[in-house]
Amino acid sequence: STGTSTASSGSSGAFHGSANETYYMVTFLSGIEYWKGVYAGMQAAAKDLGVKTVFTGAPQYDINQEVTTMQQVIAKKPAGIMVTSINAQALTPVINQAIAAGIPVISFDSDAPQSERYAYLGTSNVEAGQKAADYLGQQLNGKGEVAVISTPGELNLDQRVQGFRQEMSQKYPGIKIVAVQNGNSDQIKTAQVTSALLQSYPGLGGIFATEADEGTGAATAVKEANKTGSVKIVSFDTDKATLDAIKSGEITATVAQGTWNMGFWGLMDLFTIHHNLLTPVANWKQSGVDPVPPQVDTGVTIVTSKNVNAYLSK
Amino acid sequence: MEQKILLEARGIRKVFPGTIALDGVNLEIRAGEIHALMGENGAGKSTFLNVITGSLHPDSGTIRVKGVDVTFTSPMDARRNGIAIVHQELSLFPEISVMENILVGMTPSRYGLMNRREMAEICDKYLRRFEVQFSLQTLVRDLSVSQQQIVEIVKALVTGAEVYIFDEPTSALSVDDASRLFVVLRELKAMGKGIVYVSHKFDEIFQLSDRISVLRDGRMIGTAPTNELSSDDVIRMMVGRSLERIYPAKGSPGEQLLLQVKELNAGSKCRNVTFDLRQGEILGVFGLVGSGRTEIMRALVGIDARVSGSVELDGKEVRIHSVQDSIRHGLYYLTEDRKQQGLFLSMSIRDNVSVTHLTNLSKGGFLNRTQAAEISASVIRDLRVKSSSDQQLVGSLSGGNQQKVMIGKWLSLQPKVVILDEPTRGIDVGAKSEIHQLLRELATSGIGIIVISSELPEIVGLSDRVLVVHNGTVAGELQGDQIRDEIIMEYASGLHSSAAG
Amino acid sequence: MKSLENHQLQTASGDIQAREFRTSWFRKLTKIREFTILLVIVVLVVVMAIMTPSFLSVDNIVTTILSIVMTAIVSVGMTVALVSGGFDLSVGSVMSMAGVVTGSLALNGMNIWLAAIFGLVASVCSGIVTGLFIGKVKINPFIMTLGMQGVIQGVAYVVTQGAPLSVTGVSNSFLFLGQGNILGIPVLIWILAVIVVVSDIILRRAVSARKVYYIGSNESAAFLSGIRVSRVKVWIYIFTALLAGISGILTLSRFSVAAPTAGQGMELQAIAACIIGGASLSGGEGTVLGALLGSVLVGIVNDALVLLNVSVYWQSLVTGFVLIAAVTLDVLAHRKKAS
Amino acid sequence: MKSLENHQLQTASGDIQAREFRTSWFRKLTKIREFTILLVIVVLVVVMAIMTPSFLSVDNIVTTILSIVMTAIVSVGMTVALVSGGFDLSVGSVMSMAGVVTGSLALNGMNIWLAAIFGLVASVCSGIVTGLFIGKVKINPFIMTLGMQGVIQGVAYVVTQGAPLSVTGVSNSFLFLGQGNILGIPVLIWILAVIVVVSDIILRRAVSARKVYYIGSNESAAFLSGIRVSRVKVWIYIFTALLAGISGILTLSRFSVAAPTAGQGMELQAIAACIIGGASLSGGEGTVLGALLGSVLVGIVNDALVLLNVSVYWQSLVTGFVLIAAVTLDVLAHRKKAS
Ligand SMILES: Nc1ncnc2c1ncn2[C@@H]1O[C@H](COP(=O)(O)OP(=O)(O)OP(=O)(O)O)[C@@H](O)[C@H]1O
Ligand SMILES: Nc1ncnc2c1ncn2[C@@H]1O[C@H](COP(=O)(O)OP(=O)(O)OP(=O)(O)O)[C@@H](O)[C@H]1O
Ligand SMILES: [Mg+2]
Ligand SMILES: [Mg+2]
Repeated sequence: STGTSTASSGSSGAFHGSANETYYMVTFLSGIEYWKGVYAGMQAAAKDLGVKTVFTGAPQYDINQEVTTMQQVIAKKPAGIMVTSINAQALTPVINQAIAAGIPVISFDSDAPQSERYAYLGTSNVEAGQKAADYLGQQLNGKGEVAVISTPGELNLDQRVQGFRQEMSQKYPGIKIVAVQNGNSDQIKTAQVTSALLQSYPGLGGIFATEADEGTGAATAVKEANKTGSVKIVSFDTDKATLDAIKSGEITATVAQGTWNMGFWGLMDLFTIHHNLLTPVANWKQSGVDPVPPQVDTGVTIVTSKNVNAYLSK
Repeated sequence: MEQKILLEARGIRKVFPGTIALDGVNLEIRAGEIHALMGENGAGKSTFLNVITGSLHPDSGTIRVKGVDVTFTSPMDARRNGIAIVHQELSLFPEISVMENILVGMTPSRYGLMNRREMAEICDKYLRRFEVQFSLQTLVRDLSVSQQQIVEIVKALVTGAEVYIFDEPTSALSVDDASRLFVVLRELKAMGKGIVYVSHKFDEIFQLSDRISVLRDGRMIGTAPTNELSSDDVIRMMVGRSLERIYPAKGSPGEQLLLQVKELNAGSKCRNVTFDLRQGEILGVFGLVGSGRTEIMRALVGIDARVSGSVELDGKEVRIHSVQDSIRHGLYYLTEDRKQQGLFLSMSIRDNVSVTHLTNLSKGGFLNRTQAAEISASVIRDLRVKSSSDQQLVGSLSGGNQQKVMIGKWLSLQPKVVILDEPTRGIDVGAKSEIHQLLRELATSGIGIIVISSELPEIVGLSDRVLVVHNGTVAGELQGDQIRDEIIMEYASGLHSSAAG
Repeated sequence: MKSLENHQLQTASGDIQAREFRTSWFRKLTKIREFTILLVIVVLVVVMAIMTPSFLSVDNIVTTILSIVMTAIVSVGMTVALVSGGFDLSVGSVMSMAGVVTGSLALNGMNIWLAAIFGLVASVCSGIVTGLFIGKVKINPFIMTLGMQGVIQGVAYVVTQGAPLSVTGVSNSFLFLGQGNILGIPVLIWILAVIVVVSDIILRRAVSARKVYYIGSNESAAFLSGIRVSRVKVWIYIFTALLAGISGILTLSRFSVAAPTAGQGMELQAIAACIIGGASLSGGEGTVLGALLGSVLVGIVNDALVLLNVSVYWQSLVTGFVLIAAVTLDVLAHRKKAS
Repeated sequence: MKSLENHQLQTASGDIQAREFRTSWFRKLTKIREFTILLVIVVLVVVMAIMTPSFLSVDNIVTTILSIVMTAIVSVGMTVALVSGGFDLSVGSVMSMAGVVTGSLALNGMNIWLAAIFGLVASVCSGIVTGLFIGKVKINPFIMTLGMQGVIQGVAYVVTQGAPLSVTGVSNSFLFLGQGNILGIPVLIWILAVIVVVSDIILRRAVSARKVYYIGSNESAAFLSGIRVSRVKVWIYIFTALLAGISGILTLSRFSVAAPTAGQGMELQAIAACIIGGASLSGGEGTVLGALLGSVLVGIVNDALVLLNVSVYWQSLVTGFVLIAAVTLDVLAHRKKAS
């Protein structure tokens, strides 16, 4: 399958676009699973609206690559762009460049708040980290040792760690974060680090993995140490492997973000702006009024063995 | 009785960009003969041998083995047809042991694993003929050039071929090792093998061969039984004219001491070496293989670390801790190992020559190309380097011409003292006497010259004074009519070591 | 040569024995390269054992070895490529591709063992392509394997559409490979041991494998000696890819997950392990033992970083430093030997 | 040589002229290596121009060139390392370190230009360390620069604690470097042009730079010819690090951000660009022009992927494929010439 999709069916009237109307979704680390949830929502909206969507981005975690991709997309003069920013500061000029070229831009998942994008749809990663801490804190009854496995240097992951730390220190003073280790978004590396952590902290009660591969890697290491269940693992995102692990009890819970909604409502925003369907005030463009809700919280759900089936059947 | 023809080449032609290396060459090799192939540097000898051993594909011509037409697509084909070759350029495996080097491509095995015992036996049988001092497990990179040459020869011998081809096997061998090789060659001949032998050394050729073929500029000039030819005949066939004399007249060095080496010590191959060199003198240094001539000179010019000793140039002590120091003082060393340490094979002749001129060729930090071209043109002209242009890559020159480029790179400077380690290795008679002439002229102009050579005639013919090295130390110093083969050999074999001085 | 045997050469068998004796002494000397690294490892272990008591616990030792199984298996393959004077940047992606192919076939109902064979076949195919281009077309190994890295990684992405495959419900016998124990020791470690021992014997003694050393040491001489250089090269990259594929399938078996990102960065780790263990980028040198020791050294350092609770922000600095220190020590030790 | 001139060797001056003529013809031939890549680029451009009209728009051209500025600058430095027979895996981390050092000093109140000089000094220092270990201690360049990659990356992480530094409020003159235009063309492109032209002239003609080619061609012969090999090597790695540092600071100026992850994977991209452009890992070969063309080729392919809406899951496959195809074409073209 390709990243392009067109839909012929759709309602008529104002909420019906033309077939050569193309909306782009631009990300960094474009190969990862996570964006697929967003793109699925975007495709669903596109189907209803009868427009085309393209998913593209920078394969690497590389500012230059994402900025370049944005510029290339802008050069194609699309109907609108949904973008998640690898770095707010670095993406701001190019987002503004798109706006100046008359291309509406919506920011999702990772915002560039200083830019002139119309809206940001997403959960703050800080908040997601807090939710994970809440859940783990409850599971451990407010005491014990926990460790965090993340990939330092990746902004969204760092923010999850930040939220987790904040919440733990404020709400669960009895829980000590004994280590923050680098799992490098890789199962093998995470398994190694987790095994070593289990050696250093035999009483470790919980692990927060900020990324899906790190979650399954940690689960394997815990299983190899025969500690499944006694070390509670909270992971991130809802790929099949994570959900299966929740079902089998190897992972206790995972943090699900409202990715589908980011995509669906993001495209809706773009479409309505592009077609000038919104009149919150007359001449919003000239008067500098934002025609769409500037901040949309797409929410966070903790997925556990109780509600995992809903996600598995998706 | 007409001998059986083992190998026959007809009308071989091979063209390289810019050169017709071979032009309709015919040659036949009979069973039980040693067939010498001669010719100037770049005449096409190695190219021809590469063609009949499958390393190069001829543009036209046929090869027959025992009367059957064959086409060699790879060296393996030639080997399967019973043809073994010792290449002019060493083709060994530096990181690998002597034993595995010798048995490459024909390792005895059991269940696919090497049979080390059998390997050792096979190698030993031939190696001991050369009375070598290294073990079968020694890595080849730890051997000296001459030892490597022996390994290379043994490598060909163990193949048990019908036709053996030797491309200048003795250019890096001592007299002793060469004579051991000749014994083996005669045995092979007695067994009815065919042998092709390439060398620039006339004495060897006349001592050893049954027939001589001569190539000139890629054409076969002729083949004749050795006993019907004189060396003048061969030279005339090779160069198209006769050469008058082989060695230039000896000079009369001045009294002024140019270089004084005192009590030099550096490892076991350089012990208490003391000698001096006068202005305008050619000092020959002779010794058996492994006697340490190379090591002494390397220590002298600062390549190898020195333990003790002093060096004086023009009566002033100079500190030489690195090659750069000796170059700065006008003391140059020309290495014996041209492929590994001497030349930039993937670069042009011009680049190779200008490497020693970088400072004088620099104009505001940039290379003065006109001047570089002039220098390389004069090297090509004066040393008669056979090449298509000064942009030809040195790696594509014939062996002897490569050697000329290496010499040219040093002699085109203005040295005070120049040390040449085996300078005429692989160089043809004509060019050799030109180089000797050149060395003599340099000496006459006041330069001090040290020539290391394993060729006794060269030492005798060229040197004003001879230093004989034995076992890492100076065993004797000979002058005037003392410079004679027997005396030199006596010192070299350590018979007079107590009488050193 | 037979015809020469008539010649009565005075070969005293005593002389051969003397030489053999010298030989074994010499062999010991040449092994010193690996000894230095062994020494570094021993020193590290002692220091760590003093600093953290849990370091020498059976659990931690097993854990540490387990953590390097994949790197070590890939390094064994990489050693062969390095010895030949080439290298292979595609091993990491072959690893993930093998896992992904196996996983997705199994998820589509194929027997997992059969699927694993298909996974290995896919790895071998990629090895054949790489080998043909390097050996026959004579493309530079760096650029060829970098290109193949992209292509193979691409296959893994296309197959999975970026999502890790959760391979559940497959036969226990398959999961036993990555998760079982024999005599209290993980099967993975046994597998590694077998691979190392067999490869070591092959690379040291098999006639066919020695050709790789000839090629790495002097390619044109190897050609002139009748070694079919391009054919051997094809085999080299098949071997490298096969081991990468095995390690990918073992990863799948261990984690029950086939991620398209698995094996990322494995190529550099493996090359580093080989070079620490004495292999050279210019070919002709390198041993399986060296590759294993190199992997072990890296594994211990990684383990130590966690046990000593080194901040993640300092870890790459420390790792880099230890790497340089270990190799510097090695070089200096040899230099002293040489002089 | 003067003393040789007396020899009356029959050298007609006409002969020399014939030689000169052949020389210029020869030089043209050797340049063909870069011509093949140029040809591939031209073909790609034509195909792309036909397939997507926006490809040849000024905007897109500028975007594409802009996207390769950093890779190209780093590749110029890498060329020198490759020519000498070494290479440098630490360029990516030097890039991020230079940006991070500059950024954090500026955020602590230092004048941004002064801070940038400190950033460059830090890069040069890392180059000196690398060069000394490779040149004097004779550590293998692969392992040394891999180790330095860790160390330098570590410095960037420690300085930033992992978070990208947002460098705002610095002087406009500094931002002009990365964001300004001169004659409608981004300053970055002008800078690249100057670096390429100057380095090309230096590498082609400067005596000091020629030494690098000699070393790469035959190190021991270079040494015996009086070239101070280890000293030259120190300079080589200083140069490489300096260009990486410049590119890091330009990245900072362009994005106003200094990220510790900037430059990740840059080393492989740069080496790939150089090799596509004709450099060899075994040394002695490589030109600045080649490095530039290699970078341009990679840039165009990346651009095409986006313009042609290639699925993200197919991108690495296509990139890998094009890489292999381009180099294969190059090799085949040369083989035909040779035979
Ligand atoms: N690969 C090549 N490319 C171009 N020219 C070549 C190549 N190989 C050999 N030649 C040329 O072919 C000619 C014959 O060279 P060849 O090596 O056969 O000479 P030779 O008789 O063996 O000389 P020598 O006595 O110096 O070894 C020389 O002019 C040489 O420059
Ligand atoms: N790289 C090396 N490693 C170990 N030993 C060496 C090395 N090079 C040379 N030798 C040893 O040093 C000794 C002297 O070397 P070499 O044969 O070069 O001396 P030489 O007198 O210059 O002889 P020739 O010039 O005829 O070869 C030999 O016994 C050789 O084994
Ligand atoms: Mg020859
Ligand atoms: Mg010598």
